Amino acid sequence: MGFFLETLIGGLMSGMLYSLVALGFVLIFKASGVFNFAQGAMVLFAALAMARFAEWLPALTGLDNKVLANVLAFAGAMVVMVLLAWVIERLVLGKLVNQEAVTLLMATLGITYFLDGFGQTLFGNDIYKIDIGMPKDPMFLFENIFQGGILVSKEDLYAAAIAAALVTALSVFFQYTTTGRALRAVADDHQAAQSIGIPLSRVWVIVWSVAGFVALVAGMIWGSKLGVQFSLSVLALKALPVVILGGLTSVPGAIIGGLILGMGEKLSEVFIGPMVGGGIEIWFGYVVVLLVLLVRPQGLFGEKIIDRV
Amino acid sequence: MSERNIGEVILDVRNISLSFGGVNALTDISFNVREHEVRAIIGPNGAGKSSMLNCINGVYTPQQGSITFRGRTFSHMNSRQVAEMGVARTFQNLALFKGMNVIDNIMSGRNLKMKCNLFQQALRLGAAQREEEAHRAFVEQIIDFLEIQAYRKTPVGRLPYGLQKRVDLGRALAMEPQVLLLDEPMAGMNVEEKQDMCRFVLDVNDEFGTTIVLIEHDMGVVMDISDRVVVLDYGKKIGDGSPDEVRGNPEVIAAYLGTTH
Amino acid sequence: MKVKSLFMAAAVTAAGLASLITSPAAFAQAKEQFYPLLVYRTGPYAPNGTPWANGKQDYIKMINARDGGINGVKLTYEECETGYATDKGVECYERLKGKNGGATVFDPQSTGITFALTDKAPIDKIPLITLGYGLSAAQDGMIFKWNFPLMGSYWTGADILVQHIAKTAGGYDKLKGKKIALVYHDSPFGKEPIPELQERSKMHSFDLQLIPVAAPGVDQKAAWLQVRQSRPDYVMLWGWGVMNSTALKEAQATGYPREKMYGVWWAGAEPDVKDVGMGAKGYNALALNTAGTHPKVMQDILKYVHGKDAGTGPKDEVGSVLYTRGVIIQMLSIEATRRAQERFGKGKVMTGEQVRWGFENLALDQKKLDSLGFAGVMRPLSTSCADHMGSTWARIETWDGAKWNVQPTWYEADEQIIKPMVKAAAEKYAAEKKWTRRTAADCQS
Amino acid sequence: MLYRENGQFKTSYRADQQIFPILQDRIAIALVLVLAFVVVPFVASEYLMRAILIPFLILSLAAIGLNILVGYCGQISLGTGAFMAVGAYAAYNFQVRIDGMPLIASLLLGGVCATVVGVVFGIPSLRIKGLYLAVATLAAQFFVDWAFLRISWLTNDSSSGSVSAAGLQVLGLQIQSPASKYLFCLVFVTVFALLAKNLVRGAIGREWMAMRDMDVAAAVIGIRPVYAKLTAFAVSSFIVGVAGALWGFVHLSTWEPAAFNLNRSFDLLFMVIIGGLGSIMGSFFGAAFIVVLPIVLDNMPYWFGIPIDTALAAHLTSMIFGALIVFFLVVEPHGLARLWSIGKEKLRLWPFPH
Repeated sequence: MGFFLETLIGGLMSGMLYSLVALGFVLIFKASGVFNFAQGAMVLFAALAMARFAEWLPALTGLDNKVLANVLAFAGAMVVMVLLAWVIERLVLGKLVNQEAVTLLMATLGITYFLDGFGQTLFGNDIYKIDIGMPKDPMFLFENIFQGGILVSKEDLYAAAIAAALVTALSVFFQYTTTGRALRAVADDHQAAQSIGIPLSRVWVIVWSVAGFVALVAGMIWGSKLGVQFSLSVLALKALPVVILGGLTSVPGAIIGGLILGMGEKLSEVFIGPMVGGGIEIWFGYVVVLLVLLVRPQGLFGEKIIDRV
Repeated sequence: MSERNIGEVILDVRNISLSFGGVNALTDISFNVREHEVRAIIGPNGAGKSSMLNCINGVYTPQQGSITFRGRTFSHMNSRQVAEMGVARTFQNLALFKGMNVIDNIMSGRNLKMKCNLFQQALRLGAAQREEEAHRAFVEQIIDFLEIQAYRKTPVGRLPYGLQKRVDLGRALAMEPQVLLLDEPMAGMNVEEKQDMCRFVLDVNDEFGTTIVLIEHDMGVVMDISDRVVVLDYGKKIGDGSPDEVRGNPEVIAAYLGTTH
Repeated sequence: MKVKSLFMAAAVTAAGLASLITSPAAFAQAKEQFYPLLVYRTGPYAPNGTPWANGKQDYIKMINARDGGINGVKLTYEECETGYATDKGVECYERLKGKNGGATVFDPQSTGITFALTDKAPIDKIPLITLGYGLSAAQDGMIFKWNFPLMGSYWTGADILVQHIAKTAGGYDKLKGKKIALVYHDSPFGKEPIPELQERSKMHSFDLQLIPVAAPGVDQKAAWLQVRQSRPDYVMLWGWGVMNSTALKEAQATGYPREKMYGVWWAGAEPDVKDVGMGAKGYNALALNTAGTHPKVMQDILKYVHGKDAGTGPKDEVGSVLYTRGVIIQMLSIEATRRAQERFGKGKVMTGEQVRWGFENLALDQKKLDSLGFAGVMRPLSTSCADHMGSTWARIETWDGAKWNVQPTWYEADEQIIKPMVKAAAEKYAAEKKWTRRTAADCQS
Repeated sequence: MLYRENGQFKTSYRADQQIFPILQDRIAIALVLVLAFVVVPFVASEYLMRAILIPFLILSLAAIGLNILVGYCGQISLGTGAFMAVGAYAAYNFQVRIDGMPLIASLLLGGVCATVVGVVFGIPSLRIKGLYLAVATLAAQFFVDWAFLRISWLTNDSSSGSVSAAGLQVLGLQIQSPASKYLFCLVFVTVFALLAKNLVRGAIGREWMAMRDMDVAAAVIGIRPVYAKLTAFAVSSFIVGVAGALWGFVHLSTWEPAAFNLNRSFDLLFMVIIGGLGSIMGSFFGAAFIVVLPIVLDNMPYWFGIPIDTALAAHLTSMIFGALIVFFLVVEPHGLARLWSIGKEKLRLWPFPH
């Protein structure tokens, strides 16, 4: 029982991070109808930027305040991501307006290749550190109730907390700010949005910047946990089933989907895995999604599609 | 208009009700269609005309009611079955296969009649080749009939609206239907185009004796070419009868003049 | 615009093809021995692949600078980036094998690529050297004429780990009922040791728990939850690249004692522990070679290569574990060439076939190693027609939070266990491939 | 003036229905075939054949398969690698488990197994559409990868999970030399390309395209979605499976599941998009682009004698590659095939502008 809870909590915490990345997908999809495969590459790119800035700044300016260095590095990385968003809008999206979804998907795959190469050319391809002082050692809860207690990784706990905070912040931003409303308007109907004078291109830049921000935070968290290196981009694949499960267009969907899958993954791996030789979490999420879609083709929270003729 | 021998009831719609999540598109609609006649369904936008056809085609499944076709009664139709029984259809907002050229679009209407299996088609020897040619020949007749010879190989996407409507009709005709459902075949056409289209519809009706169910906004056209008219409004039937009867029906006039009920 | 870009594309492609037809024309340069270098400096395994690649290259540069090549034969090289991908590796192999008078030897740096090249090598008559990786069965030189898994395979490695664990536990009888978990990279590389460990677990009746980690191994939470659940007495770590550091971090996060973790020699380098730091204190791994810049060979590299700032990588990387391994691999290739020259003519350019003989007749005793400047870096080895491994010795190293400390005791893999396994596996492979055993006569060739 | 069809009057529908109605095209294709079958095997360097032509041919085949599914039937799939893997491993099992199994037979049977798996994973397409389906197909990718790593029976209990194909031969002829391997693949590709072309220009092809363009209308004219979609999945994964078997047997000859990983699937999708959705010819263009481009790019430095750092070269390659993909999508979302036909149009009018 204690162990079950432990797994459950562990799952929920990694699920929170999936939600974070998934949110990036959803934001972009809602606002520009693009299924952004480059999200993973953006995570890596942002993390690399931050890690390197955190190294370079003290080296160049000789400031030795770690916190400050990190903050500046974060800011710097954010600037980079905004620039990136702007470039992408200028050179790619702006030129591919109202193409089929699959063409846009391909374009983002192209962006992925580009970013992988570009990021490593700029920032190098070794393992780099992001040290934001995350605690590395575990803590134990309820030791009096369960023998051995429930192990909770402090690091994951903090990470989950940050992610949760960010997710809430973004939801609020979407609900209550003018920009947020503008974004939602665009999401619902591009033409209409334009006709009431919302500049599409600016909205897109904003959305991609927000996605960039999300990527940066995810990159920072994962980076400090795993070290910043190429494989970070792979983690974003974990967020794909989340997006689809929640429904491409649904922010709450992304969050709940993330939690469900994070949980399901770990539980399945730990409790079912050993029976079939293990390593099943890699596909478990996708199969679950497949089954869910058979019942609800638009995902748990996506809008229903009705054919009209 | 030449005197045609209007026959038995071929299609009988009984008490059809259809709703999407609470919104009633059709409420308790009943009407019938006789062989060889031209039957019009009219009504303001959102009256549920297209939904009615979609029920007959098995695109939508009505919650209540039945549809009887040539003596066989169905609570809901299966598109494939309907097609096999000889019901063809054109669409209000052009549902052509944009990626294909005119010939292929019309050829696709022949698919039901093509019998070669996958492997024969892959090898495309003997039977398969002959089949393709035979049906191509038939399609060419339709192309001549609709006077679109010049556009054979053009991707339909590039054709002007009026011609696309013809191709749509052509695809339906390729099925050699007994009943032809036309969803606003003249919508958005100029006078000449409308006249052409009217001619085609009537020719089809005369030459092949095809029964025609027609949705149309243009009252003039409807009154000219149809034998009987059903009037729908807000998913309810408010009138049924000969053009003249319908023309006199106060409810219909109200509906069209848009007075509130 | 569109048409232009079409022609542009056509032009690029055409130009490419044209030059590709002509590029590998094999006109032999005068007196140059060509060493193609398959490397990966990008992708998930770059941090580990890079020092390895640099070691190989620097050693060639050093030999050229110090000795002017092998008996006057200059050494040339060309790198090709495989990104650890099999098909890319095959393309690189095809590209380089014919160049500059023909390839001397290939070191694929990847188990997957090794598998793919194992069939091609005999046809092209180029030896494959897979130091400490590749096909364990390839030790049997009577069947694998062209493969040289020098200094150890995953089977010998696994065997040595068990021996060491038994020793620390206080004898094989103590292993009875103990639980050993193998956390492995879910790929041929990671699965290779399993049969050997199963063999051992039968012998000493300890139970073996298999915990796969999907490549590249960045998400191991579930794996370590399982470890925490079953609380094994020891954990063997069979990882490569990011998987290792991640594993150590997860171990820390789940509070599994690092002292009880034992890594393969591919999980015992600086990149694996560097950014875990103290978190990995006490973690052990197999050591094929020492690290450090004190050996003469490293001094020479610093002097002749970095001294003339011709170094391939950063200076402080010289002497790191994987760098050293790269140097060793290159040294063995060059010594094999030298050996071949002794038979087929000093100062001549050797063909791959001749160098193969050299590999098969390596005799590097301690004296020789010392003279080469490898004193204390590695164990002497001598290969033969039947044994393409030359040495199955290894030591254990331990991370003290700042550097690797190699423990003094050498272990040798137990022939009684390995030999029959190798034989069986080699036979099976030969049967599938319809290969035949080499004859004694063939050994003379 | 060369490219003119004036005076070429079709006197029968058969003449009008042939694959290349225009004389010049027929001549051109004939020349290409002669070149491919007769000239190339003699002139091409071993490297060109082993490292470029053979992969190009096999991947073209796979791309044709995928194009039938994505380009003609409009069902996006990201799981192509999985179906290649099924083809390869199935063929391998037929080869090792049944004595004297002829090579071609096991390759085709590999395709058949891929068909079965393809249909199974195709069933969701009856309910799931577009991107949702695309991601759902990833389930196939990851599950199959896992299965071949985990279920040792499938790999004939090889301890490492990697398998290898024995010395290939067809009717006593050794398929060992680059030339013979190249020709072997070429024959497969030519035959399958022809069969595929016949399908897509026949009744079933029209059903697929109908489903792609307007599924409701298709249903109304009596096309059964189930049949159309599942046949597309079946045919597609059969071809892809055979391609996978060739990739394993002929190109790699020893392989592990990683040889058919997600990147393979993406590359194939690139090929059909860049090449042109709904175009058999485009599949070849796409394959050429994706196979040759990276090689050309990372050879560049050596041709121009500027030896740049390997890592940098690799990064630049992936940057340029990515950039070009975007560039092509921007210039011509309908792919190289469309550019090709536009080029031909221009050529027809040349030298007179329209």
